[in-house]
Amino acid sequence: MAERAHPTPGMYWLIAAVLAVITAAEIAVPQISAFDGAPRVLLLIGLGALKFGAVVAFFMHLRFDKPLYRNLFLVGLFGAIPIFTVVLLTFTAF
Amino acid sequence: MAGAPLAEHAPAAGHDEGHHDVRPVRKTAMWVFLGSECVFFGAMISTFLLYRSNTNGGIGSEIFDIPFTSASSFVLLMSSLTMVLAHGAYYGGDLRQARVWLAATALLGTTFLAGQIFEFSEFIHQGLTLTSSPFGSAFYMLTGFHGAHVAVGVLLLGSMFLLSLGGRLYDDRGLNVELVGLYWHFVDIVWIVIFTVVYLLQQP
Amino acid sequence: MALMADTQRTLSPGPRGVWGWLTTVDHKRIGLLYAVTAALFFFIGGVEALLVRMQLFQPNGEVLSSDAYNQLFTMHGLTMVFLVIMPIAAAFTNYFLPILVGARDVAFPRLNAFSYWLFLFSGLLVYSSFLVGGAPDGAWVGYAPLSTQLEEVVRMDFWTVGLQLLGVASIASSANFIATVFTMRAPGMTMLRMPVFVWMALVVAFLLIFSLPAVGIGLFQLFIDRNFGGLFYAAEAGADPLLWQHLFWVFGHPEVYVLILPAMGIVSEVLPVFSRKPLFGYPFIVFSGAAIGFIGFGVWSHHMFTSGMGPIAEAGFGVATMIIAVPTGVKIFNWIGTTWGGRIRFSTPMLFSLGFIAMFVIGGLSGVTHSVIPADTQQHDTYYVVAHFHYVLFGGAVFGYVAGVYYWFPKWTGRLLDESLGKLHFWLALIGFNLTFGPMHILGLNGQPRRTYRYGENLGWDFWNQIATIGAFIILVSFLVFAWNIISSHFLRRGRPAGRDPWDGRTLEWTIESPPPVHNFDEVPQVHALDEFWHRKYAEDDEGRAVRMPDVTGGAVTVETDSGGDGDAHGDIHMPSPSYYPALASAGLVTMGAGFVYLPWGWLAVGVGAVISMWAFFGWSLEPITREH
Amino acid sequence: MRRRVRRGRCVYPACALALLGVILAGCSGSGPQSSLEPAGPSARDIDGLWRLVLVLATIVFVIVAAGMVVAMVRFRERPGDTREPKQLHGNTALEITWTIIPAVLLAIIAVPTLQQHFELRDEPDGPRLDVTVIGHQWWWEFTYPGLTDAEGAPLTTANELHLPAGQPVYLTMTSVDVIHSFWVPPLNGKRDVVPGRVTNLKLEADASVPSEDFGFGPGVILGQCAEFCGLAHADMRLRVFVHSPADFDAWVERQLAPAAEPTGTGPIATGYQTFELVCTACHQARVAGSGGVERLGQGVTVDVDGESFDAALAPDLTHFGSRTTFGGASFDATRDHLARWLANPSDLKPMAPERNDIAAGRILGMPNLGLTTDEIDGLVELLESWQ
Ligand code: HEA
Ligand code: HEA
Ligand code: HEC
Ligand code: CUA
Ligand SMILES: [Cu+2]
Repeated sequence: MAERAHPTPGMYWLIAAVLAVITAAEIAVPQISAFDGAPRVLLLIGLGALKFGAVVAFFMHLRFDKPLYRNLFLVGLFGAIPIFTVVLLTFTAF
Repeated sequence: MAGAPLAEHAPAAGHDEGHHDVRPVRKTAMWVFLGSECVFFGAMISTFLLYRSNTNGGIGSEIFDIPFTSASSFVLLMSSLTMVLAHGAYYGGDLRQARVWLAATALLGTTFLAGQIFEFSEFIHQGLTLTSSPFGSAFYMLTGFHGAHVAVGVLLLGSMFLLSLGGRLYDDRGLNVELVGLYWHFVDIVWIVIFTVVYLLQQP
Repeated sequence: MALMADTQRTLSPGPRGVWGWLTTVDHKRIGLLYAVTAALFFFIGGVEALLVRMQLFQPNGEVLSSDAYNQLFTMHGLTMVFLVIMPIAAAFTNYFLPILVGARDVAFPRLNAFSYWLFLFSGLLVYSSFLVGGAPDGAWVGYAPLSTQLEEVVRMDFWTVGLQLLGVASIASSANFIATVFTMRAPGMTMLRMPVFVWMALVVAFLLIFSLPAVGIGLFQLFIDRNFGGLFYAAEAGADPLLWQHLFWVFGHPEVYVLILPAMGIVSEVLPVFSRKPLFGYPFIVFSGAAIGFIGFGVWSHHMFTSGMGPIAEAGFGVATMIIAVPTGVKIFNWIGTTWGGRIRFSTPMLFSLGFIAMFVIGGLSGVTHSVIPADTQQHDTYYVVAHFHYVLFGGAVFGYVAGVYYWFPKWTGRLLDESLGKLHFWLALIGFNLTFGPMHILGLNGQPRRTYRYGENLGWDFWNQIATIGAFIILVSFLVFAWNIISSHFLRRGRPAGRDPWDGRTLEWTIESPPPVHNFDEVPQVHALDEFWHRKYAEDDEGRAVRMPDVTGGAVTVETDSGGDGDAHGDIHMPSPSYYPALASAGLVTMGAGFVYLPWGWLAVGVGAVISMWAFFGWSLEPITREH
Repeated sequence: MRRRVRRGRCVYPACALALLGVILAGCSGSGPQSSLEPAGPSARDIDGLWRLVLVLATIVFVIVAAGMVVAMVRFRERPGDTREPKQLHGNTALEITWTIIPAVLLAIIAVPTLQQHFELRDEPDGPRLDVTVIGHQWWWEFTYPGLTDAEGAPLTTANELHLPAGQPVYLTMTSVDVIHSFWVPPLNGKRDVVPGRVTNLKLEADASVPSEDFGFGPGVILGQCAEFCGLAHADMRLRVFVHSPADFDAWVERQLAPAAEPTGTGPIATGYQTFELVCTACHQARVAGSGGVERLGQGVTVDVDGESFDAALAPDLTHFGSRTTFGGASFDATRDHLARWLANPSDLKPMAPERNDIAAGRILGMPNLGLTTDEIDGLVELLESWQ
């Protein structure tokens, strides 16, 4: 067998519940004026990243599967993010 | 003899007579493809960010209906759950249950698409089109390409479902379902990003 | 006809006839298809270059109109990059990557066939534009908004659609190669025992996988602007044309390493063989190749030093660009280290490899002068840049691949190429090449801009332009010699039979017959070392000098059980069976592409193509992969 | 065997020759459009930097070449040679050396590069002459916003840029159609002219422009559009005329004066009628007639990044007679050329006027207007008289 044991369906339901809660929080954040400005942006990005990570790690089994897969995916992801950040910065910051 | 250094362990794969375990082979390719898709969507998301306020004097992000989009985002998020349950069922050998979850996933995906079609027609009605501003172009391209990915996923899920009726999916321990699942979850996480970046962050 | 039949037998065993080639999923045959196609396109791209040179032979040339000139140089660049160098690299990778890692085929043989046919059909689609109102004429980089402005004609749609499809083909084959390297290596073939060529092919596959999507999005945007009224590049609506340049060069710069790294891999195979020494600093060469690929993703804006980015961004990209010279230098010095202390045979593959090093260093150094930002504001878009990239692309890449052809031709066909003709080819090419592109440095610094179909008198450019044109024709002659060499060796069967191991090689491909059997290895090799084959042939004495072992094929080598080399002797080996679905699927996709060029009534072709490719993809996924021999 | 060896040795002469070519380029620059013959401080700085880098690059090449030659000569296979080489696999000390030395060399290049770079990109301080440059397919429009006539209209000309020697000039540039690139090699590097963006470039011309006369007249420097912009990209050239400050002032005064409306009859009057009737659809001119100064024709206004630019549709012809060239500075302004131009502009210069849309402000060249020879003669007379 190529990969380690899968999580159980119970685990999947739990993750889904967490995802639902985070989504609710995401919708709530812009309503709370105390978070306006930079905190809101950071919060939303953080919450989104949490959801992203949860789906990738558990639903896509990346936590349990071969490290090769994780590396292939992360190279794409963490390659794309800085490149496009720099692209956008050239239009605005410098 | 110095000329023949021997190290006796082989790399993980590739043992006997060309009968490779297709599992890692195909999953490797799928993950490479998903890595590549990150760049694909990254380019569109950056375009959107660049043009997020380039409304050419017309409609901008104030048009978004956050409650509605939140609902459809939630639908897509939950389809990831049904997808992973389908795969789990296949893996555990419960073909019947797996079929149910597959159908559920396809259904949720279709619901999401329907929501998107509704949203698009609503926006176009209000005057935000592909040709109204760079903002419009970028918005429709990004969400449209995502929608196309969902549509392809629904098509794949439908084929899986039909094949599973003939029991043809079982012998590889649900590898095909797993691969389609990876694709489906990826489409979901892209939407997680889009929902944050395009909808939530653009709120006034 | 007899000649053709013979070709098929000696080039690659398997099903005969056109149908056999059309349905083949054998990585070796697909490799040969890539090679032959690339050679044909090289001829076409070369003729386009010669027409360009004839027009520029003297001031106010009248050989070509401006319109024709723009089409020709655009198609020249596009052809050479996408239809010559990339496919010739794919040819070597397809043919040798599986053999060099001790595999029987690539991970996905049918996907492999699909990539080839998609490449061929897309190339033909782009070229069909010449017959229907003109070829793309917005330069190979297709800067917006010029490329979106040319809206009345479909020319640039051929370009957007063609590049898009070629990109799909490259992504598919890259995923294939990556999966092959990571999952199909023979037992004992650890990553650091892989030949450098395999390493470079792996790096290239990653570069393509992660860079093509960026330009893919850019191309979609251009297409939407041109056909559906999108505003991605409409400055008057507040859009920014520089976005295209970023999306293009985020792909475009890694792309130039896509073109050169496989050639560097080939050179890294050739130098040790003809120096009778192992590659000097193997891990450093491998690592620097990977480093080049990695850093290559962070320098794209050095093509935009004059475009109006801010000075800080320019400075950052300038410095990043300089850094690439370091890992590249590591390679160069290690190559020299490889020849140092060896016993150097100046056979043709070696000559081209040495030529590669020298010419590439010149091109690389002029690249470094580009990274000096103020200097580049003078050099940019002049013939100085044209000189730079022909030194790295022709003196570099082309020389490298030609070295590969001379080196591996015996494995492909079982016959050697003629050495005297080979040397004639080399010297003519080297001289012609330097005459053509050396003067372009001077022309560029003296102010001649590129992509200009004519220039005035009294600008001091006449003499060097004439030399350049003459040089181009010398290159033509040299490659005619090459073509004749190939024809005479293989087709006229005059070449010396090569046997398994004509060069006293070091790697696994030389352990098997020439040409190899369909299944490559009768028995999957067990690998014990880098340069596995060499270590089976040679031991080392106390001083570290090679000593030939008595039994050449001895030890635990592949057991030579085959007698006739026909598949039936190996009933237990399953090879993927031929399939016409890959060709059909790509035909469907290209039909769709052709439809997109001719919107709105092209929607019909889009529909037809979609149906064809859906049918093919379904047939493909349901068809069993292997059939017993 | 011997012949082989000899051949092996002469890889090098050939390579050295190529290098010689590059070096020759460094010293043998000549021509009115050459970056190697600077006629201003910016270009001179760049040239100095380039020469430094060339020297370093040459040293690197010589080292690499020497290594190769020595290896090839010493270690070539000689007839009857059967020795087996030592199987060296590498040497970490060497690896470190040839990583660090190039890195140091690059650092040596990087420092002056960045210094120069930021200096060249600075705005000039102190008094300067401002010029607005607008790129068109396929000609240049130059406006001097600080030099205005009595009505407050700024000095406008096409393709020929006049500058006072020794004074910093600051260009503010944009394009009305596609990307172009403003380049006058003897004065400075190029800078792209981008629609939807404003770019800048500073120029300063020496008091004495290269003495060599290339047949273009004294004080003349050539430049050209350097970014591929379609059909007539090759013919989108420009000229810079460097004057002494006094001559420059005189030139400005002449240019600010309106052209004279012809009086009486004759070819020139026919020409003027045609001009008013046909040409002003695209061209502009300031003409002094009986009723005072009149502005013929109109342009467009483009907003870029919050700045507003007045652009013409076609070159302003008020002082056409004072220009030495036309059509993107590609054709000498002789009567003969002008007549051919008016008869069929595309005969001289490849353009795409069939795609013009005057109402939308999109012009891709001057169309064949089907003028009669009389009209052409008249127009030639008229334009030549507008000095
Ligand atoms: C095979 C393809 C290839 C390769 C390998 C390279 C390699 C490099 N290129 Fe090139 N380049 C192109 C193909 C390639 N290029 C093409 C096609 C274009 C034009 C595209 C277009 O506009 O159409 C272009 C354009 C181009 C530009 C833009 C020019 C302009 O338009 O203004 C620049 C700018 O920095 C650049 C830089 C470099 C550098 C620094 C390298 C480096 O990788 C070179 C490194 C190598 C060496 C430096 C030599 C060996 C090193 C040593 C011996 C060590 C010691 C050296 C030092 C200390 C300096 N290239
Ligand atoms: C690998 C890439 C490659 C190669 C090999 C070449 C080869 C040549 N190029 Fe290339 N060139 C480019 C890539 C390449 N070019 C690119 C990317 C551009 C930029 C385009 C743009 O601006 O958009 C360009 C632009 C370009 C220009 C600038 C045009 C302009 O800006 O206006 C010029 C001008 O002289 C030129 C000339 C030549 C010449 C004379 C050759 C010669 O070396 C060609 C010689 C070859 C032959 C004559 C063919 C001989 C072949 C046979 C006889 C068949 C052989 C059979 C077998 C192999 C078996 N090229
Ligand atoms: C539809 C628009 C249009 C009309 C009408 C038109 N022109 Fe032009 N003309 C142009 C454009 C555009 C150019 C610039 C072409 C170029 O150099 O690329 C030009 C250039 C010229 C030039 C060269 C100017 C220079 O300095 O380079 C002259 C002279 C000229 N036109 C004269 C005329 C005359 C006389 C008429 C009327 C009989 C006329 N034009 C009518 C569009 C027009
Ligand atoms: Cu304007 Cu080239
Ligand atoms: Cu580059």
